[in-house]
Amino acid sequence: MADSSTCHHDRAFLSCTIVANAPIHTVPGEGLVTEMQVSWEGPVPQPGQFFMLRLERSGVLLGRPISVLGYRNGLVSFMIAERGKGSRELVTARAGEAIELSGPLGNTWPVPPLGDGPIALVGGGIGIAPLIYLSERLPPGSFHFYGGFRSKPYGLEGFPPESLTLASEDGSVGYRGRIPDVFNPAGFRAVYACGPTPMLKRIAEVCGQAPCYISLEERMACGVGACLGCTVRTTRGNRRCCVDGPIFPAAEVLFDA
Amino acid sequence: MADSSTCHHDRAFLSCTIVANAPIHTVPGEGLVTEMQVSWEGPVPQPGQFFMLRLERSGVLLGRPISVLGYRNGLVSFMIAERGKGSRELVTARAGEAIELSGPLGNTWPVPPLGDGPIALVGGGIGIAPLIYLSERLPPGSFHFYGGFRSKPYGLEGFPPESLTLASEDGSVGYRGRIPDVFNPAGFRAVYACGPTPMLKRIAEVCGQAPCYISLEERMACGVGACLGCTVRTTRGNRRCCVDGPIFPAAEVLFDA
Amino acid sequence: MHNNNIQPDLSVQIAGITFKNPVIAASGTFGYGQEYAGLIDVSRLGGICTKGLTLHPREGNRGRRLHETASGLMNSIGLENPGIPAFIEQELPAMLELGPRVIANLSGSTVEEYQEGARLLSATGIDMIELNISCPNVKAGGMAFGLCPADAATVVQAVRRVCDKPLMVKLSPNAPDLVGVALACINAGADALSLVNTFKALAFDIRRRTPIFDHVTAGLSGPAIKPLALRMVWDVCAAVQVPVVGMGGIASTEDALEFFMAGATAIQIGTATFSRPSTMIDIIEGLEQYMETERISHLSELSLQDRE
Amino acid sequence: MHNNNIQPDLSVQIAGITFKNPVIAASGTFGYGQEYAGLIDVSRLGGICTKGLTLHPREGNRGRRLHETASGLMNSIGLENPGIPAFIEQELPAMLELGPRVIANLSGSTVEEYQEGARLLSATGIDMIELNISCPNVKAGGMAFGLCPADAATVVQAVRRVCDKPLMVKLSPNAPDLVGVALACINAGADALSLVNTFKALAFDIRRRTPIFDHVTAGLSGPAIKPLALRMVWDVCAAVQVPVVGMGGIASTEDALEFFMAGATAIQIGTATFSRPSTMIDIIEGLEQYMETERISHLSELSLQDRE
Ligand SMILES: Cc1cc2nc3c(=O)[nH]c(=O)nc-3n(C[C@H](O)[C@H](O)[C@H](O)COP(=O)(O)OP(=O)(O)OC[C@H]3O[C@@H](n4cnc5c(N)ncnc54)[C@H](O)[C@@H]3O)c2cc1C
Ligand SMILES: Cc1cc2nc3c(=O)[nH]c(=O)nc-3n(C[C@H](O)[C@H](O)[C@H](O)COP(=O)(O)OP(=O)(O)OC[C@H]3O[C@@H](n4cnc5c(N)ncnc54)[C@H](O)[C@@H]3O)c2cc1C
Ligand SMILES: Cc1cc2nc3c(=O)[nH]c(=O)nc-3n(C[C@H](O)[C@H](O)[C@H](O)COP(=O)(O)O)c2cc1C
Ligand SMILES: Cc1cc2nc3c(=O)[nH]c(=O)nc-3n(C[C@H](O)[C@H](O)[C@H](O)COP(=O)(O)O)c2cc1C
Ligand code: FES
Ligand code: FES
Repeated sequence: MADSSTCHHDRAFLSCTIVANAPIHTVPGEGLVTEMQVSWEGPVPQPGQFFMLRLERSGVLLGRPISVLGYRNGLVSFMIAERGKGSRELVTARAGEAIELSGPLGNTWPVPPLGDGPIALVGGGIGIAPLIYLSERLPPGSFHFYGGFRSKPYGLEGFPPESLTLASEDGSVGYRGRIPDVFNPAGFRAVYACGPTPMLKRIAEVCGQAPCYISLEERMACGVGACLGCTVRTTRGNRRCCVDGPIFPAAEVLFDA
Repeated sequence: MADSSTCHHDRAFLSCTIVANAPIHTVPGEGLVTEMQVSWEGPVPQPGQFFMLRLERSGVLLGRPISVLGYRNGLVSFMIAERGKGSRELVTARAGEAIELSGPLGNTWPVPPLGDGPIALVGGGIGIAPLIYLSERLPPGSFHFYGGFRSKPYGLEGFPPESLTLASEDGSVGYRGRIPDVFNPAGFRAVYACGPTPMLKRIAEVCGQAPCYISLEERMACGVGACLGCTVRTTRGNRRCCVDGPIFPAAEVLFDA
Repeated sequence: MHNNNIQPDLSVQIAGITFKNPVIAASGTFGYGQEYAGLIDVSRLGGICTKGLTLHPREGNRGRRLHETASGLMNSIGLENPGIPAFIEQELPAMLELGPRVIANLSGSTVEEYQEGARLLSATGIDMIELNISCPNVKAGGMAFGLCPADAATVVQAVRRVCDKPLMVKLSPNAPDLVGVALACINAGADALSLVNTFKALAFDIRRRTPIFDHVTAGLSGPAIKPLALRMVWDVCAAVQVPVVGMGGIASTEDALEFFMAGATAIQIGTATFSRPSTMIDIIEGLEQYMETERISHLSELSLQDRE
Repeated sequence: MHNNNIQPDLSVQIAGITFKNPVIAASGTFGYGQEYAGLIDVSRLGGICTKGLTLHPREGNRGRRLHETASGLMNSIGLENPGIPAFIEQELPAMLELGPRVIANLSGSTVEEYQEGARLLSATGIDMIELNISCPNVKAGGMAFGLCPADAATVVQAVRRVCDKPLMVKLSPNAPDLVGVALACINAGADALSLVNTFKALAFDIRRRTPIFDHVTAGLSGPAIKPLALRMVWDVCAAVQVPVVGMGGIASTEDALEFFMAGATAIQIGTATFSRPSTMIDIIEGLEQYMETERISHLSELSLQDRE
């Protein structure tokens, strides 16, 4: 916690307005996925960072951590999947509604190490969001995107097919199965992954000591390192997912601890 | 409570949709007043009755009692004033949102007694709503509407000026002052009143033993007579505002008890 | 694994009485069973507890009686009721026609009053007495008895002597030694326990600068208290062998499942019915569906208590 | 009536220390004071309590640490902290620069550990010690001391002997005899009291069919508990003469006013800061505005307690 005394003036808490919130995916039984745009006059977020989002009229207590999907001209965008009560509120919110944002929070994807070969972006479901924002900063053709979905894919329409490998659990697109079944880190300069913890664990295993960075999800209350609720156990001891992460070197994370 | 065994199959609990919710009054500092239309496939409400309203996504615990403003072809309408958190939620809800309704609840305005003279409808602020619905059932020209407001009036545009007496506390319309200052029951066959309790108390006083019915407001939890939370003290003992009322003969109400 | 073709059996036994399902309307929130007719199909409930009854009629408390808080409801009704004789004559006959088990919630300010009330109720068609030693809203309204094991034992013993009906005792979350009270009640003859009643709470009127309620404190119920109630049900279930009926803030099937995991045999639902009248019906259907999906033949399988 | 041209004075005195306003960040919810920098102007707060400190570093609890309930938050952090020597070296210097009063929240599993921690903290620039005898989340983490008057007295007395700083004792709402503990703490030398810490609560994971938390129970905070906390603050204020710092679910100026009406001298805010980081600033401004509008020259005028 020695770093908790760092100054963080590159962030803000602001009451903002939802500019748009459009469904991009609606598989019955799986819940809604929307892309939300929010006016944001605070500091520019970097790929890998997230915000805490809470509607002004919220029926839940805590903000929800959501990764930045993109940013342009005072508009920050998010890709939000419906899971429980808090995310349901967010996906069903409407343009014009007031929303409170804290952020940008957390660390950023590290600069890729020097070397040969493309970079692998490995996203599971809604985990593609922070990788999409990262991909905008990478030279075209310098990365390959692996996307794993339960059923139909979403959010990856903008990528040229030759840079995409898709998998789906029900076989409705690409490989039938999970991304770790088809992903091989060999030949990649570095691996950047985000998705459900079991997926990240398997990615971390296949990557071994090769450069691999994973963005982890933990329940959060404060999002700023104050509550110690989002602990990640690592080879270097307890780390807070919200400020020491959410991105960690895969080899440092103790998954079963 | 002998009447609690009455069968009430003339009511329902239904999940409905807000069809429209338009501001009709917005004085800064006074809060918003809207007219809300909700699809309603249940029994037809009668003048004086109310519903318990709660948004499906509500951030408050309890439904809020709101009088029926009108009903036509499966659409029930309400006039809602912003006061606290619950009513704020209702006035800011949007068309298309899901809302849960229990009703119609409570008793109705009694049929006017036989006799001469017009009927007086006396409404204070949002209290005009159940009187507007009542007026639809009265022959044109058979009533005079007294409307008291804090400032600018609202909701009474449809009434011919000769049938209206307005008062406002700030003098912005009609008499400067409160309705009980200008209202005289003499010459009226009966008086029907709804509004803030202090106003009703004064109306009840000036009416004495003349036929006067008042619609009372009490905090409610169940709205159906089950919780005994909405007690009104009357000359006939405790009555439940939600099922024994909300309309009571003015002479029976013990205001200071 | 259980046979997945069997229709889930939601019935539960409490003190020899079979409830067709474990969902019971909580005392004071469901009148005498008729009030919600038309809004929901009352006949589908497992049971209904009456509003708290006392031997003599009571007017209840003056002043404000309800106050909403964050996910909670404070009430200070003060046991308004027509008295047991009037209840038996005017309310009970129709209540017995409804179908659900009828549980009479009994209060009193003296041991004798409890005893006399129990005697009268015993001679009727009710299925069970729920002895309320936990109402926080009247000066001498029972909670005093529920706060210490010895007092609880006294009133339970006295009632047990004159009561042929199954006897469930409703515990107060305000008792400093809840498990002690629970054990004392069982030793004194309780067949079952129910908990929790409301928590002693306070609210002020900012404008008038007075307490909201004439009696200053009032009882808190609703979703806000669920994590506290669940902990207490867990503690009591761990200590006793009799059936425990759990309640406090239950508003969804998920909430209900948590109480069964804590070891409850059945549940009661109060405040959530106010929020959404269909809550109990939704939970009955939700439990049925959960049992089918998870292939559970009886809800008692969910208990995480190590009970023989 | 008071002079309405005077700028409202929000300052309060606790044990000889002047706080520029009565709004204090609650322990465990505001780190060591730096974490919210950038989101709010931390320098405007009246005071900041550190995360619970122990003599030796602690890793905290395993497994899930947070769970949201209806208007409530359950936590099982388990007093993760770098230990008092590391705190003094690495965190305190910057914290003392911030402006708000610095209150060190002190925990321990033995009287000796408390004592040694207090000794070290006494030699620093902190303004006050808040003795945490009420953490429900670690086996030997203080709550045991806070549950009974005699144990509370023992640890307060021991700390008092070695502590030159003003000593505030933080009480547990889980104490069966809260007022008894409060009085025992004062007799043992406490200069002030703060309450409440979190309520012992339980939640289950429906999917995995296990308790959510490794330690089964966890501490409940947030708006859900406000009516309960307020009642306890009222009870304690009625019984003691020392300043009482009230907390538990405060999320708005209206909530804050209720605690001043209950007799609190100052307030702490925890969970609400998570919901809306500006809560404490909004309340400082809201109180100021309220005092102006209502022409109140000091918040103590709001107290409804009959205190000399
Ligand atoms: C750094 C970070 C970035 C993130 N980025 C994104 C993003 O870009 N987009 C996005 O959509 N999400 C993102 N998430 C995840 C998102 O924050 C969560 O989905 C959200 O907080 C869930 O909140 P909820 O209220 O909807 O669900 P919750 O109610 O918290 O429930 C979450 C899941 O747990 C289950 N659950 C809840 N209670 C129980 C119980 N008692 N027992 C068993 N199961 C239970 C729910 O059913 C649901 O499946 C991110 C998370 C982190 C930490
Ligand atoms: C039969 C009936 C019919 C009704 N019909 C209508 C209708 O047609 N239209 C309509 O708009 N309304 C109607 N009402 C009134 C409506 O139900 C209330 O305005 C509404 O329930 C208020 O809820 P709320 O959550 O907005 O306000 P609340 O939060 O309940 O507050 C109401 C008022 O009390 C104040 N308050 C809240 N808490 C405190 C406190 N601790 N101390 C001091 N003051 C406090 C608030 O600031 C506010 O001014 C009716 C009521 C009844 C009983
Ligand atoms: C308005 C109201 C009245 C109540 N009256 C009684 C009563 O008469 N007797 C009793 O034993 N409990 C009474 N209770 C307590 C409930 O039966 C129940 O124990 C408590 O509300 C907790 O459950 P809940 O959170 O589901 O409401 C009352 C509760 C409320 C809200
Ligand atoms: C995540 C979290 C951690 C906490 N850690 C501590 C602690 O270390 N020491 C302590 O005395 N109280 C601790 N508390 C209790 C708070 O200081 C406060 O007493 C309690 O949360 C009630 O206030 P609130 O409802 O405003 O949050 C913690 C609370 C939370 C939510
Ligand atoms: S969420 Fe509070 S420390 Fe990370
Ligand atoms: S609101 Fe429950 S009895 Fe009237």
